[in-house]
Amino acid sequence: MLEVENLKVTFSTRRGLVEAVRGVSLSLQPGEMLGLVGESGSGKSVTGFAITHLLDRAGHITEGLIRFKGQDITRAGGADLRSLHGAAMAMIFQNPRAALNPIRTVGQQIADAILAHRRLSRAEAQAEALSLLKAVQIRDPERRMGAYPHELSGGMCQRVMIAVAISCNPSLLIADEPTTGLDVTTQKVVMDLLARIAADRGMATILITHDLGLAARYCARVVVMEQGRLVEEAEPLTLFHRPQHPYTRRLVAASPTATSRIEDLVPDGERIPLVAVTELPPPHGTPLLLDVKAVSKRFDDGTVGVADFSMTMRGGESVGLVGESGSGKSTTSRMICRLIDASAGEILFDGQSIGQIPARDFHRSELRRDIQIVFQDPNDSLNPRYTAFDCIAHPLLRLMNMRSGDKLRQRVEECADRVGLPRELLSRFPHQLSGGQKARVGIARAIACKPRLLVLDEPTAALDVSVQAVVLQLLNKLRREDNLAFLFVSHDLNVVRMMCDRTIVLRTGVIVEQGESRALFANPQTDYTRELVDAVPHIAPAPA
Amino acid sequence: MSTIETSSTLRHTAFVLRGNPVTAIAAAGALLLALLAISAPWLTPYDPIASEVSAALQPPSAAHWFGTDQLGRDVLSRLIVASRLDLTIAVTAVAVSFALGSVVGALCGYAGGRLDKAVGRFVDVLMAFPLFVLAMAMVAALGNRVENIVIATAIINLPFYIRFARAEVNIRRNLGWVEAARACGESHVAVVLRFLLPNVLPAMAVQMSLNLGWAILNAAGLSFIGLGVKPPTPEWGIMVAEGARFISTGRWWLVAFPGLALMSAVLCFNLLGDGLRDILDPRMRT
Amino acid sequence: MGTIGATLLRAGRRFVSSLPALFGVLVFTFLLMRVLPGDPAVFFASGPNAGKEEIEVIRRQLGLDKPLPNQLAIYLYDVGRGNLGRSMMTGQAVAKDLKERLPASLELTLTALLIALVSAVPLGVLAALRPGSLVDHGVRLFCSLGVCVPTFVSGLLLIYVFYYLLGFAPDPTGRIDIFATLPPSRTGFLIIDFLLAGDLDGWWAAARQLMLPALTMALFVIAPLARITRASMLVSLGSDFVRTARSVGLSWWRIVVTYALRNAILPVITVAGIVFSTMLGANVLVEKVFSWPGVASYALDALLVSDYAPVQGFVLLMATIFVIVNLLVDVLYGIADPRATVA
Amino acid sequence: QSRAETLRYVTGATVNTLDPNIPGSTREAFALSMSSYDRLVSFGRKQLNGKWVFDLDTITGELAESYSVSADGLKITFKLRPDAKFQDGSPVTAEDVKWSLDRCVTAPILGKAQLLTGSLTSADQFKVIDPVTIEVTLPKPDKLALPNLATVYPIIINSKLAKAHATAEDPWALNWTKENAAGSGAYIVETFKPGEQVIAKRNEAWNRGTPDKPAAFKRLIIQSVPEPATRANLVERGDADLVIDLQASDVQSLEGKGKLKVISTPQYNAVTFISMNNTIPPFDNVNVRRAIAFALPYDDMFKAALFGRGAPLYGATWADGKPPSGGYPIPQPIKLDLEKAKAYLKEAGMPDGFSTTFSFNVGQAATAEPMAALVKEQLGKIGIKVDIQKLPDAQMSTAINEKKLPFFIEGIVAWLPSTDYFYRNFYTGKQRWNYSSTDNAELEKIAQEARFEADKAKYEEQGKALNAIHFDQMFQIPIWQAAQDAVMQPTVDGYVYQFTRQVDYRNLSRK
Ligand SMILES: Nc1ncnc2c1ncn2[C@@H]1O[C@H](COP(=O)(O)OP(=O)(O)OP(=O)(O)O)[C@@H](O)[C@H]1O
Ligand SMILES: Nc1ncnc2c1ncn2[C@@H]1O[C@H](COP(=O)(O)OP(=O)(O)OP(=O)(O)O)[C@@H](O)[C@H]1O
Ligand SMILES: [Mg+2]
Ligand SMILES: [Mg+2]
Repeated sequence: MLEVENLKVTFSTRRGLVEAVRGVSLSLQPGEMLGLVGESGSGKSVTGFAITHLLDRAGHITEGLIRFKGQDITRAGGADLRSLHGAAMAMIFQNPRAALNPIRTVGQQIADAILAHRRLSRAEAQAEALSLLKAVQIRDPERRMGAYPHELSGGMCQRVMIAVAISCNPSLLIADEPTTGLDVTTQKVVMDLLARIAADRGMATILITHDLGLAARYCARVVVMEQGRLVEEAEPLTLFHRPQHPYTRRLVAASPTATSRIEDLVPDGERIPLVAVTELPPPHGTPLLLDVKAVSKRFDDGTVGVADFSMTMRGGESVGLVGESGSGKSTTSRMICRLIDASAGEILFDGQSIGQIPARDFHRSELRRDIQIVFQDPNDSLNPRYTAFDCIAHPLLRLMNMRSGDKLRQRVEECADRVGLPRELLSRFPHQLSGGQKARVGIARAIACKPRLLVLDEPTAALDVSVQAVVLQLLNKLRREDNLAFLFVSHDLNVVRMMCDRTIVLRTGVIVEQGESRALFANPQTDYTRELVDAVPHIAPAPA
Repeated sequence: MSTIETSSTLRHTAFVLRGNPVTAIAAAGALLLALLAISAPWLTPYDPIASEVSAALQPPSAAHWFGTDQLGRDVLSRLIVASRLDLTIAVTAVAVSFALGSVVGALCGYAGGRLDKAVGRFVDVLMAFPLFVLAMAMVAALGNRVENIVIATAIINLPFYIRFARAEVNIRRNLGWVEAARACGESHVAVVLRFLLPNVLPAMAVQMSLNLGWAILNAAGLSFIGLGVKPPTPEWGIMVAEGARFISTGRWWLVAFPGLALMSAVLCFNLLGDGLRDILDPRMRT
Repeated sequence: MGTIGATLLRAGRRFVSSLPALFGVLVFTFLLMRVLPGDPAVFFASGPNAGKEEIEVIRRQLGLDKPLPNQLAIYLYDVGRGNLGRSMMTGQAVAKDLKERLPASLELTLTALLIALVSAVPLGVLAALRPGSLVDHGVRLFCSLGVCVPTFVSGLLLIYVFYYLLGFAPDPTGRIDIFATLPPSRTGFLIIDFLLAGDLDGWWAAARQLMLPALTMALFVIAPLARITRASMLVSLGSDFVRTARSVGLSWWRIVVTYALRNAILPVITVAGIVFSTMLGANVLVEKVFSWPGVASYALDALLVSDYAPVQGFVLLMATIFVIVNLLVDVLYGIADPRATVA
Repeated sequence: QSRAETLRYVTGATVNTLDPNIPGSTREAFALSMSSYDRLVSFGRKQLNGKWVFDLDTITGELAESYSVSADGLKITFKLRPDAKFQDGSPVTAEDVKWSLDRCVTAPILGKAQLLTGSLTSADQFKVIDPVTIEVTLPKPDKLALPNLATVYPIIINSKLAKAHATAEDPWALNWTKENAAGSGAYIVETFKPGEQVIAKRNEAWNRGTPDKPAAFKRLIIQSVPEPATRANLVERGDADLVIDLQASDVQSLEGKGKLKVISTPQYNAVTFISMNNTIPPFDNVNVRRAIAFALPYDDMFKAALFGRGAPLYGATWADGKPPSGGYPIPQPIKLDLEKAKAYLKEAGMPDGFSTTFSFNVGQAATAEPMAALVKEQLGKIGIKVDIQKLPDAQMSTAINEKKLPFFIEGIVAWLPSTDYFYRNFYTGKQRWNYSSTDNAELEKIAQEARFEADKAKYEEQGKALNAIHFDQMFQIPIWQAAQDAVMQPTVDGYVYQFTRQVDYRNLSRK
């Protein structure tokens, strides 16, 4: 059905030619679902775009052959291409909301796609569109026909996107990370739907993802890509339990599972030895490090971000905060970090009331250096105009009153060493660093002035699994070495389970459940938590 | 700034210019203009304000390359000297409105709330004014001295900077690195001035370079209706405005040369805009 | 229906919220005019032998003998009743003058805007379709050339070439050939009135008259419009939904126009609104050069002789138009983008 | 009407009222009123240097068929034309004349101050004798009384029509006449758009032209074209028939091309000055004023600003240092002489000069700007630092009125140019027109005496004495009488330079 031979794609960029895909060969049978996994930048999307001829202007297929239903379409163009698109092969994109035209109704967009290939009247196309909406199981399809993408939830948008893609019954569907950006719960629903439709219509599907769990769950065959090359191809079970290629091995190890421990995430060779292991919980009776009493946050526009939130933490303790998107995790962490003021309630840190000091003035407080934060997206957590060195030196200059000079340099380098950041990277600007490196700079900055409480707001959400593994391990080490307390926000339950002693589950700003992490996930008390836990795709346990 | 960085800035600039010939030409033009303005007193073949009525209105010749004007003054010399004043007017006007507008706008965009609303109202009032008329009224009210032309030009540019800075800061104020700066012990004001502002600068550079051209045109317009700088100071706008009235008598050189000077200056600034953003933005660097 | 209702509601709210700005403009202009060092009474009492007495008479006539706060109160009261005062310069009621001249300015500005849009949007799209190419640079250069010539120079040049040298254009003295008979005034827009009257020769005469000044103004604003079209077109061409459209095989035309351009048009509308407002106020020079009987040249003359009422009336008018244009832009926004109604 | 029967006149200014009496009236409004209204009498015309100019000394009847002055000079009796009709067809009666003249001297309008100079101050002076006869009584014989009635203001208005529009606050119907013409003049206003155009058609019933017949052009278009270069283009391309306010450079070039008729007349009743305020130091020092008078680059200014178009008032030689004539203005024996200027400065105790500002009007920029630049340059050579100030028109007049400007360019014009009139109105009193703020008792005395001097020879002597004082004190420096350049199609005939410095459309015809 589809055969790709030794595909090579290069991009001409301002910095010269970039070879993004360097020889990929794969084949696909009708009705089969193929997983294409690999880390960010490994060339998965480009492969997909090359097959469907949707490369940017800058991209060119330099070598190789794409055969579709026995026909060479490598150099297809013009009318051929148009009939190919949609009618023969279709694509589903990563961010469903952005992939739909914001100013056309859902019905029109589906009809547009139908009309592009079939001679129908508008009304017939509309009718057809409606049946497609039904096929993707949108509730109340008649009404949704006239809806605009912004009026739909992310999951619904993705269904519409699927409807658009299948509107002309393509025989090949390429789904490029169809569920990133969706909640775990929605992700499951959408993937199930996609799998079923593909099966019903006998479509061949390529599922591009970086989530091994997802690929394992839905695909019969998985290929792994690294730096533009295919490194391994196998059935999922084989792949995950007996990975051949070192890269695959590392990837598999780094993907957290329901049972994995932090130490397991990184292959032996790269493991960081723990210096002092103080697994013991702090003795009872030590004063609470953090005592949050019934804080709530109501925004100017009336939205209630957090309501009546209470928690306590002891020195060196690690508490996880989970919940779906918009549940108030970030708001809570920013209040505790004294970056925004709570509307009500009290926050005690080390016995002192810090809730009383307005966030505006907190930068002058003695306690500022004791509470630091690491941000979600490493890409926007570093000032684009600061070098890595400047970033790390910043808190030292401001909070430790250090002067520029050798001492500062020494201290910055020390921090960089602790987070495993090569010193030669210190003179680079953020855009010259990789995601993992940026995350390390962010962490180095946060620990530079030796805080006692570190708030981590989804510190690894934007990172690849292997990088995530390294960072998690690093964080864990730092925590133990310095006896840091963590408030760890994440939506990845596996990660929270590994990292945190205790977990708090939030939903629309209210605590739903809390307790010791392992127990909580093993045996969730509320439906909400259970749904969260169930939706996490896992690599099936190894056959005994 | 360390030497590493300066050299990389230079390299980056060279890179941007190579990739974008139009910007390169514009940059060369702007540079030339700046050099001209700086070295004006040493370049003029004649005294730009010394009259020689017996030699009035002569077409271009070997002695007077660009001809002479109504008072027999050398057009070329006047053009060269005028570059100084025009650039000064443009640069100071833009600098003033930029300094004021970006700070106020950034503070508003960051703080939001009542301050933002109040300033927003003020900007609304300014925007609702027919701006050129406002400039005219201000120059008329304050007197047509260079300072006042600068002030008037600056004020009518102000709302754009305020709005722009406000919007740019507003979308950035919740970014991680902004909060990180706060967590590193910076006050709100410091965050705005030392962190946010420098980051919106590249985007504003485009606006600034456009405004430079616009400021020159504005001064020319004021000259045309008689509210320009006072004579006998050479200024392109005045020269063009006066020269334009000689078109019908066939004394084309009086409008053509100052017109070309003015045009090329404005053109340079306009074309420079996009390139400037690329140069200033560290993210475009490799 | 819901969206239209919401749009109107939003427009209404926006209008109400812009009233303070109008009031601010009113007061500010009033004060600004009084700050002008010129005394209109002295200027207008400039007949031979005019002495203190005449000056006093005019001062009383203009109400300038009263203390400033009283003057302001009276002025606000008058404005509230729709009385904008009298122009010393034309001897007419300012409201009447403005009413007569506004259509001229609007006709000119709208035509110019139309010309500018019709040329800028395709140019911008063209440039965006081939960014970095020769076409792109060419468009940029062409647009920038237009914006770097002062309007009074391009105006005078156009007159010199097309009227004086070639004789293609009619004499640049206002809206219509002085020997032509005017159509019955229905809209105040000559080219529309002529059409309504079915007088095609008249229409052609008026259109010819309009051409040069409109072109002069249009040249000046093509650049910002083309620039924004290009920029937002680039964004929308690079966006995911255009890729989606390509992936399902829509035709090129449909992708560029229905998908990319329609999404890119929003910022163009905003900029067009701004351009329109500024043009209306800033076309003083064009109106002067072409003897166009518009409001801006009226205000300029008044300003130079410190004739308060016309300047105040003009500024108020411009501010009102500014507000209305903003409303219009809002409504257009609502129509063009369903998302706008949510915000 | 055909194009040939229409006169299209373009101007940079605008007609702003149909009643010339309204404060703020422009010169163009005056010119129009000459054609839309009649007065009792009008000036004749004479040839001077081959060009037709108005003649102050011949006063002919306009609405008056004839007039007689009593022997004691205290009574002037006017007989109205019996066939004179207003434009609405009603006859012109002595009642109308009385009402119009009463209005002119009582209402708060421009005519009041003007007629004052002819001893016409009160309504009691005008008496209706019978429907076609009106008598004007003067307190003492005044040779300016009759000429005053020929000036712009004392228009004869259709009083019935005007009264119908009078109100309690506005008994003289000023608001109405502003926008409506109710006269008996040669042209009937059809469209009046201030700032744009006035279109008038010929009053066929009017017959007060020189050869007793209606005006020559059937239609009159007065159009405002602010841009002077455009005006030049219009007339050159034949789209306009006549224009009088072109830039000197355009006139020069049009004259050079020889396709058009150019009639240049020095503005005999106007003078351009470089004025100094005699009360503001250092100009209160007569030697400073003299120094300036000898430091100005007259020839250069004349050439650069006016392109040599006009009559210079400098560079004369007065035999034995006495004024050769008692007229005003007469060329002064001043010229650029830096040595002399330096000597005067030294005498004034300021050998190193001083700093001052030099102002002019934005409206005059075309000529004033080059002048100012030259003045600045020249004075710099004797150490006087000049800062040039360019003021919008209203500001300039306000500053002059408040006597705030030390040194500036201004001009004067007199409708009834006689020596005493000039000296009385422009060199005495604390009023705007006394630019130099002159306060010279001797000058004032002689001027007042001269006003009622009937003896021509004596008057001439008084004039000489005044001129001598003026030169000695150098209150301000008369520099020239700029030319009025009327540029017209070769077919246009009959142009006369008028006291209003405007075109009298009734004079014109097409060959
Ligand atoms: N338009 C482009 N111009 C230049 N280089 C590009 C372009 N698009 C992709 N690349 C390069 O091609 C390589 C592969 O990119 P691709 O998008 O296929 O990665 P991916 O595996 O899909 O990663 P992700 O998981 O982040 O989506 C990257 O190194 C990227 O920098
Ligand atoms: N500045 C603000 N103004 C108004 N509402 C806000 C603001 N910040 C957050 N909210 C609202 O508060 C609620 C909680 O937001 P928060 O960012 O804390 O969620 P979150 O759990 O961190 O979500 P995510 O997983 O997407 O990061 C949301 O409904 C959000 O819309
Ligand atoms: Mg991808
Ligand atoms: Mg969050």
